[in-house]
Amino acid sequence: MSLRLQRSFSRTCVFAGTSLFALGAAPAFAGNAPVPNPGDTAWLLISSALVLMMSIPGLALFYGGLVRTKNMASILTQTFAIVALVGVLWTLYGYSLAFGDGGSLNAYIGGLGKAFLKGVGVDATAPTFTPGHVVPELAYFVFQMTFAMITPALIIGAFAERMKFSAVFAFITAWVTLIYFPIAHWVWAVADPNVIVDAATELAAATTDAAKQAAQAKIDAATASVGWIAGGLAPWMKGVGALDFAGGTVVHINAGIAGLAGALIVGKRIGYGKEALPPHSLTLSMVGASLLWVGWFGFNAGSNLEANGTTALAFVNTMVATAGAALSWLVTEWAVKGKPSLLGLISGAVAGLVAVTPASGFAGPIGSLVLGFVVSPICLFFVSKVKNTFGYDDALDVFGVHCIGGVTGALATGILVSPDLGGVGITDYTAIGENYAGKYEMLAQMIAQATAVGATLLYSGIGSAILYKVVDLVIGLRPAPDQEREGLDISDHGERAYNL
Amino acid sequence: MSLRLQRSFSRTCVFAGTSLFALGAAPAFAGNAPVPNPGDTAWLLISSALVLMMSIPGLALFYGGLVRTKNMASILTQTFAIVALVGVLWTLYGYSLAFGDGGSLNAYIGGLGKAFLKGVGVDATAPTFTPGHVVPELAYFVFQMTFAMITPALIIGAFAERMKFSAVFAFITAWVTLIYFPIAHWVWAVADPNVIVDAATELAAATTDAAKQAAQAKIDAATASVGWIAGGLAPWMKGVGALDFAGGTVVHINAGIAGLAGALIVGKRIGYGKEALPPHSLTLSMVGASLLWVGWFGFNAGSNLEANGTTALAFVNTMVATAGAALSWLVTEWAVKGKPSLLGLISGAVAGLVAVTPASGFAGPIGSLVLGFVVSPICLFFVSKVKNTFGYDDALDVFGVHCIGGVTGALATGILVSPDLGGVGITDYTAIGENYAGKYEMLAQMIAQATAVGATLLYSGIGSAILYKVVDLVIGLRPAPDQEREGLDISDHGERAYNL
Amino acid sequence: MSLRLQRSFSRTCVFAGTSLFALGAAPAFAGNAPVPNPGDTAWLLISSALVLMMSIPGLALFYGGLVRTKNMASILTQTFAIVALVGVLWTLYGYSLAFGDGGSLNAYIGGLGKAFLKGVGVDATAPTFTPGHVVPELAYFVFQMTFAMITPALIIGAFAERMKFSAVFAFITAWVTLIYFPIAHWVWAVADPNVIVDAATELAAATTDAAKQAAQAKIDAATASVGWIAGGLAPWMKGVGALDFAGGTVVHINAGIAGLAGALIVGKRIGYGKEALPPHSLTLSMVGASLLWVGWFGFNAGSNLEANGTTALAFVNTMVATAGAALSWLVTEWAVKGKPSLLGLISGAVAGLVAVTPASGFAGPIGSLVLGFVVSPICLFFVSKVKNTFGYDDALDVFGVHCIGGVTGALATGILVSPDLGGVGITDYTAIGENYAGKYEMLAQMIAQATAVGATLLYSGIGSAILYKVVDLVIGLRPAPDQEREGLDISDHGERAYNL
Amino acid sequence: MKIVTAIIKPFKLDEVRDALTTIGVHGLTVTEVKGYGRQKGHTEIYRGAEYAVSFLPKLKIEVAIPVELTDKTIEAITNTARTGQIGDGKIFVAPIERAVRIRTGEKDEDAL
Amino acid sequence: MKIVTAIIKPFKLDEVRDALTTIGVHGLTVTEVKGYGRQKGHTEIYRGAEYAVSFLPKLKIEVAIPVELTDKTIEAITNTARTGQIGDGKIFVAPIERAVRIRTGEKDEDAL
Amino acid sequence: MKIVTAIIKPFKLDEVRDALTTIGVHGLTVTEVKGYGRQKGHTEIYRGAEYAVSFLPKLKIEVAIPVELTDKTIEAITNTARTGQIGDGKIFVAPIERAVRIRTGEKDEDAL
Ligand SMILES: Nc1ncnc2c1ncn2[C@@H]1O[C@H](COP(=O)(O)OP(=O)(O)O)[C@@H](O)[C@H]1O
Ligand SMILES: Nc1ncnc2c1ncn2[C@@H]1O[C@H](COP(=O)(O)OP(=O)(O)O)[C@@H](O)[C@H]1O
Ligand SMILES: Nc1ncnc2c1ncn2[C@@H]1O[C@H](COP(=O)(O)OP(=O)(O)O)[C@@H](O)[C@H]1O
Repeated sequence: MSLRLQRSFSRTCVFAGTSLFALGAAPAFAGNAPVPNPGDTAWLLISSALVLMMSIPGLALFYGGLVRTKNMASILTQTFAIVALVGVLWTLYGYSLAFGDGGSLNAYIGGLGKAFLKGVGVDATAPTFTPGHVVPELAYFVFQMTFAMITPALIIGAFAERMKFSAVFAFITAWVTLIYFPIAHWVWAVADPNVIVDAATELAAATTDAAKQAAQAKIDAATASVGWIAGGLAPWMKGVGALDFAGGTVVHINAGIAGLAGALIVGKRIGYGKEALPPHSLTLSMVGASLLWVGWFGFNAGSNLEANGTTALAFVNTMVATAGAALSWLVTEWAVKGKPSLLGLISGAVAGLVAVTPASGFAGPIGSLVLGFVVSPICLFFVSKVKNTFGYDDALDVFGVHCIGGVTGALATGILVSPDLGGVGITDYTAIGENYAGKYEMLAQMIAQATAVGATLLYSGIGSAILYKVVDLVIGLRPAPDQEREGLDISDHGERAYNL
Repeated sequence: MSLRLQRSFSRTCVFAGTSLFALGAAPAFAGNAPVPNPGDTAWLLISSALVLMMSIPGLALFYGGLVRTKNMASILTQTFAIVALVGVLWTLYGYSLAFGDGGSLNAYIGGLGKAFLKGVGVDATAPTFTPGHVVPELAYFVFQMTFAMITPALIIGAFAERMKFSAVFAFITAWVTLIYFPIAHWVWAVADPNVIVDAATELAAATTDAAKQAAQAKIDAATASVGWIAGGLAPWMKGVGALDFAGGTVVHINAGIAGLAGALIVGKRIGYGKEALPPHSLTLSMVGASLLWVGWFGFNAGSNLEANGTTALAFVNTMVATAGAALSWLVTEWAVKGKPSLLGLISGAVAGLVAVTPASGFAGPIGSLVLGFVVSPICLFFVSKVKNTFGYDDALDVFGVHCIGGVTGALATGILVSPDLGGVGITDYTAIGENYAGKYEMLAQMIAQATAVGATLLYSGIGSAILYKVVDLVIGLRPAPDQEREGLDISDHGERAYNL
Repeated sequence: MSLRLQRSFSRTCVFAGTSLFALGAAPAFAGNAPVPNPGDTAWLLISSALVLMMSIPGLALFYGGLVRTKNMASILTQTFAIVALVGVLWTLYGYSLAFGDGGSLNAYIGGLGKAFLKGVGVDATAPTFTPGHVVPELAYFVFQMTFAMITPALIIGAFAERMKFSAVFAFITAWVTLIYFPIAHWVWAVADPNVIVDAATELAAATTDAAKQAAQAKIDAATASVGWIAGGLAPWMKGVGALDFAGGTVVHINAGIAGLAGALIVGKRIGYGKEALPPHSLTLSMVGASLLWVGWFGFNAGSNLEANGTTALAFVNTMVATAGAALSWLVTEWAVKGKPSLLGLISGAVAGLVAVTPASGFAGPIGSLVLGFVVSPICLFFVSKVKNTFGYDDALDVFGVHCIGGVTGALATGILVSPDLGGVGITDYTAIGENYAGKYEMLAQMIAQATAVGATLLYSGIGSAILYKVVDLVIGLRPAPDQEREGLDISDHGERAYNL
Repeated sequence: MKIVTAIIKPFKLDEVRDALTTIGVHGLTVTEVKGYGRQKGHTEIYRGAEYAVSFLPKLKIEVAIPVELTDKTIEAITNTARTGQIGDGKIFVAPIERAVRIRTGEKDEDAL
Repeated sequence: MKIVTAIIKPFKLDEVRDALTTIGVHGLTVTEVKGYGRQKGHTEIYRGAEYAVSFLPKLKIEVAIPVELTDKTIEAITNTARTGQIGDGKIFVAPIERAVRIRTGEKDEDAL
Repeated sequence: MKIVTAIIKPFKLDEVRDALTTIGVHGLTVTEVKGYGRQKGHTEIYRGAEYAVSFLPKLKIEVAIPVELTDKTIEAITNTARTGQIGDGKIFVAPIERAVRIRTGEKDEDAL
């Protein structure tokens, strides 16, 4: 999922007169509808399956291995149930709220026009980021569904081992509806590049002023009808949209800050800081981390929607940043604590995956490698020093890894996209073929990135806090101490994860 | 794998004179052989890998987690050995029996013409469901192989923890040969759509009566030379073939009823109903269920053979039905038994996967969602009430989930395919472009579906019972009580699954 | 990854005058650069993800399940850390050393021209084995990276449970640099088929002697600028390159012999031959073996780089050889030792996968099935009789399965490629369309295969031994006996794999 | 008071527990143990390596009882845990001097 | 010498250990056990099947002590292991006749 | 009769078992336990959290023997289980009053 469309859109108004006339030879797409390529469809579908695998069993095992035996079934049930629940909500109204047309409110929310998949038949298509290319809209729908599934599942790690299943169930239902779907819309509701290209072609070919104005109006309409972050619509953004290729803000910062709010509101686990609360199975956590890595290629490279060179780039970036971050955590820990640990190694891998997510289709491989090297010490500092200093019980380090890693990646994206650093620069659909790379301006881009980060932190942080409080009032967040001691497996689900 | 071809074939004889002349512009495929598209090939191959993953480790873990520790290696060995065994048999003669040309017996069995992969070289192709599209036949061969592998592996759950490995080995060898390969042929041996389209084009272009008769004869030959269920060849079916997109009858009902027969004949486990026989690792069962879900996209969406919009539809249907069924089992259990369990949640997911299998390429997403909601309470009723009432020891609920879920799905397919309910309707290759959707008739279709269900239940149920009895006579089904008590891991395999 | 290009190249010099004039109609690729097909790109990328999954979690679990509980975290950390480490080294210089242009040293090593991915941008392409087809070079880069990751990870099984993490880390860094990258270059640095085809076309069209000589010079240059094993450049090879489709020599023999050297140099585990050292979890080993099987399709069929009929063939061969070998080990053990074991079954599967690796794109399915049947008894003989006789402690049978299975497969490839045995024969890009199959000569081919096997055994065996000795001198290979007894999890990593 | 320790075959636990409840013993503690004795183990083969497994899984039951229940307790266990096959296990009786119920501080026979 | 055996709730281990250290007991041995008593277990449901789980996880602590520490030891355990709720567990005291430290061969009270 | 209880390092089991067999003790029962004593554990670090692991894995061996074998048994265990390093473990000897072989009902020394 990419924001790279947005940046140049509103600028088009300014530069159109000069730069667009070079476009005469560009193909016009209006009229003859593009047909999905089987290779792209196959890629998007297998990517969707990979992202589902990230949640179940990937994340479930990564998290599950880190809790105590008595809460294993709890973590697994919560993760799996969230996947099922969000799958249903996404079909009923989530896709529409996130990717529908919100009319006058479109900068903030997508409306209900596609609720119950209205109009999304077997032949419907969705545009990719290459003009003239489309994929079946059902494939796009299900790919995005898997993102909506995993994001709330990430949250539960922060308050693991101590929130009632009923509370988790209620909270997540509210959270995806009121926090995730809107933020996804803000950041990922973008214009159809085909429309831009067609209009730009029209503009280039226009000979009369009226025709020029009409074409320009089409471009303006397309670029205005987007999520506010995607379009850089806030006044200080001046039309420069934030870049978030695969979900640094929407997924990781969003889930990470919601997790922190939850950890703070529900309070520490009984025994936290006193008893040993060691992971019951690093083996399973390692399996989970591995499947997250494997599945993340669907997440990042799948976000390109097609299978082309940029897909390969996103894939490579995901690989090298993760390898770099895993190695970097291992070595840092080795140097600082004396022993290189498995948990550190896999935590580093996840930190690298998180950090490269927004950058994956924008940065170059060496930039991504450096990002990987850098993100691990930062996250390690948060999960050891900062957490211990402030004493919050972010049980599985959702804030420390996902939020902090996400912020690191989101800001780094604004830098690494720079062609000078091996990045791909900013795509301008109105001037394909022209050398647009020079248009990247670091300051403007960083303002956009910071806006996306800040908006997510604030909206999700405050919004989530309110939702926890409401759930607490209505059904209560926390089990009785005895139940917590016995473990959520028995108290919530009446079963145990193991009977060896 | 789809049956949607069949229905209109024999009708072609009737309507040809009128409806086919509209086809003049359709491309003729005779002569210039179509070439596989890399995207389709990639999709079919990755789907094959996914279906293998469903068996090992998916199903092995789902089942294995549910048995006691002392029988874990037994379940894993049985599943893995079945995969290997059937892989070999499929290559030697299974593919030929199922998908070869059976000559005069073709309604019932495929013959030995393709035994040892005779004639299936690197350049051989197999048709898909879109005229003019083909895939490498080796890819089709291996995709179908994975179906033949998993189906018998499903059965073993019913008599888990109490059948000798040698007996399982012998039984499965006989079962795939005498039950699975024939039923696969009955339901999935369909005509090449290219042949139909070519003949229809010829018919349309024919100017003389002789030419018309010749063309019609080609159509008749193609539509007659199919499996009897696929072609609706039974008198009461009147040419309306049953619809089974990915194996509701061939795979799930078939395995489910064979499992029930086995559970009844081999008898209950020692201690059944008296001792606690709890799952030794719900963790592993959850991993297994997750991998089943992920792999099932290969099963269902792979069954479209190509990567197009219908593939995306089958993928989406698989996703939403499963999410709906998992949620539905969870909520039903929560309401009825007071606690939402992990085992219920994943059982629901599997029930949803089973139910949507025959419908996946035919129903619409909302129809599939409803199917998911409905199937779970039905299966829950069978695995708790019905099983307890009748007292059979279907250890891992193969009958209760696969057979009952399969029957539910197979019958629902006849309804949900209706365009009025968002389904895709019935494809008629002889009249592409024409509005054929109106030709769906629910009663006729339900007779076809019921025939497929009934034929599978009877043939597989009775046939399997006979095979169990024969194996029992020859080598004995059951281990000595002491061996059963010690566990099959030690008695059958001389090793233990864990040495912690 | 295939060597099938090489064989006919230097012969071209001889036959060119006669055979090439038939090529007039062949398309010339010079000038209009081919564009990657999305289906091929999707296939290569998903294959890369599959091969990563083979290492983590596949191999890590397969190996991890076989060690004792106290060394589980050690195995998992080593595997995961090697993946991360090699990912970084491959990006920095490994890809360049293996697949760069080594100039005058090109027969032995690839040079540093592509270090830091210099020149490998988003639009760079790499040729496949079908003239006129390319894939994004970044996809090729990352696909090959996953091979470089898994190969050293294979080694650690031989000295499992008794080598310090720091020693493993240092050894692997040196090993991939000095052993793997060169051998990969020897065997897999091949000529661009497009260049050959273009030059051959030019040669065919040449009318003057000067033009002919110029064209021939191009062919000569292309065929000479390859790895020495790939090109058959050793005097006795007479231009017949060894065939190694997916890594029998580079990966399995290479890792297997390096493992044996390590097992011998580091010595036996404390208690070996006296105490029981049973696998702590056959369950996990079975999961690992299953994921290896599933992932291996990426390894073998991915090595075709495209998604076409040969890809399907490689996929099928991988499937049937593995099924055959698993079954064959099971049955052999059943006959010889009285019980069919799970460990035997999965060991057989891995042996089959190893053996078919070099043959996968060359043999026919029945040839591969036979290869599978044959390889298991051979490996079983080595891991039980030979190992016990000589008393080396190859802990997880890296030598017995990977090296021996690899040798079996590498030699068998020279036979099974024969068109008489259903193999695909030798490709000659200079005479496409001509019946080249007859050019296969078993003796010449077997000399080439034996050369590849022998060169790998010698270079890797001796080179690895030296590296172990150096590491032993500098930091010491082995932990203190007490630490070994307590387990590497605690002594190396300060954590335990399980806290149940 | 006495403490009766019984080593039994694992699948006999529920039967033994029920028998004890019948004679009025309402508490017991169970430990998973490995037993070595006359009962022969089996051989496990892992690839090339054979292991003679001489330790077999057993359960150890510990029951603290008033002296007068000793015979009944032994009898109850013997009757239910017996299969007649080698490896059925042993019963050992040892004295205990004091008993305390942690919750209430009750002492000795009141604590059982 | 005496051996004090205490069955306690698992999460009380660290507290009990600390209390024992305070009174000068520097060694103990812990076993995971399952306890059956008045404390009611729960019901587990696995698809159709319901299991009444009557054995609950407990820890057994064994401490060998010189006779004179017996009262203190009992007190230390009782005080720290008590939650006041059913299932807190029991303490049993039995005599031991000899003790040996394997490393040194030291005997009896020196060995503790 | 006596019951000899030994806490030993896990990897010494096979040696101890063999030594006991040599002196004519043909049955024993083994339990996995965690020991706390002078032997220092290690520290485990899980991301930010450090845990001092003070309980170390040990094996508890219980052997019921006729009185006259007591010294030999102690000696056999001491000799084989000793590594000379801290944490080698302890041996405790306690009386038992009765023994029963469940299979046959044999009593006392016949039952061992
Ligand atoms: N002398 C002993 N001390 C402690 N436990 C013993 C002794 N002898 C046997 N056991 C325990 O009793 C179990 C059964 O003993 P075994 O000799 O196999 O059969 P049986 O009970 O029929 O005589 C053993 O597995 C062991 O746990
Ligand atoms: N007679 C007994 N012999 C041995 N252990 C006992 C006995 N009675 C109770 N126990 C142990 O003590 C634990 C607690 O006993 P329980 O009756 O549940 O509660 P309370 O300790 O409050 O009386 C039990 O789980 C069991 O392990
Ligand atoms: N007083 C005691 N009561 C019961 N078990 C003890 C006692 N002291 C030590 N142990 C057991 O003996 C083991 C070894 O003791 P430790 O003090 O570590 O070393 P050593 O045996 O060399 O004196 C401990 O881990 C513990 O299991």
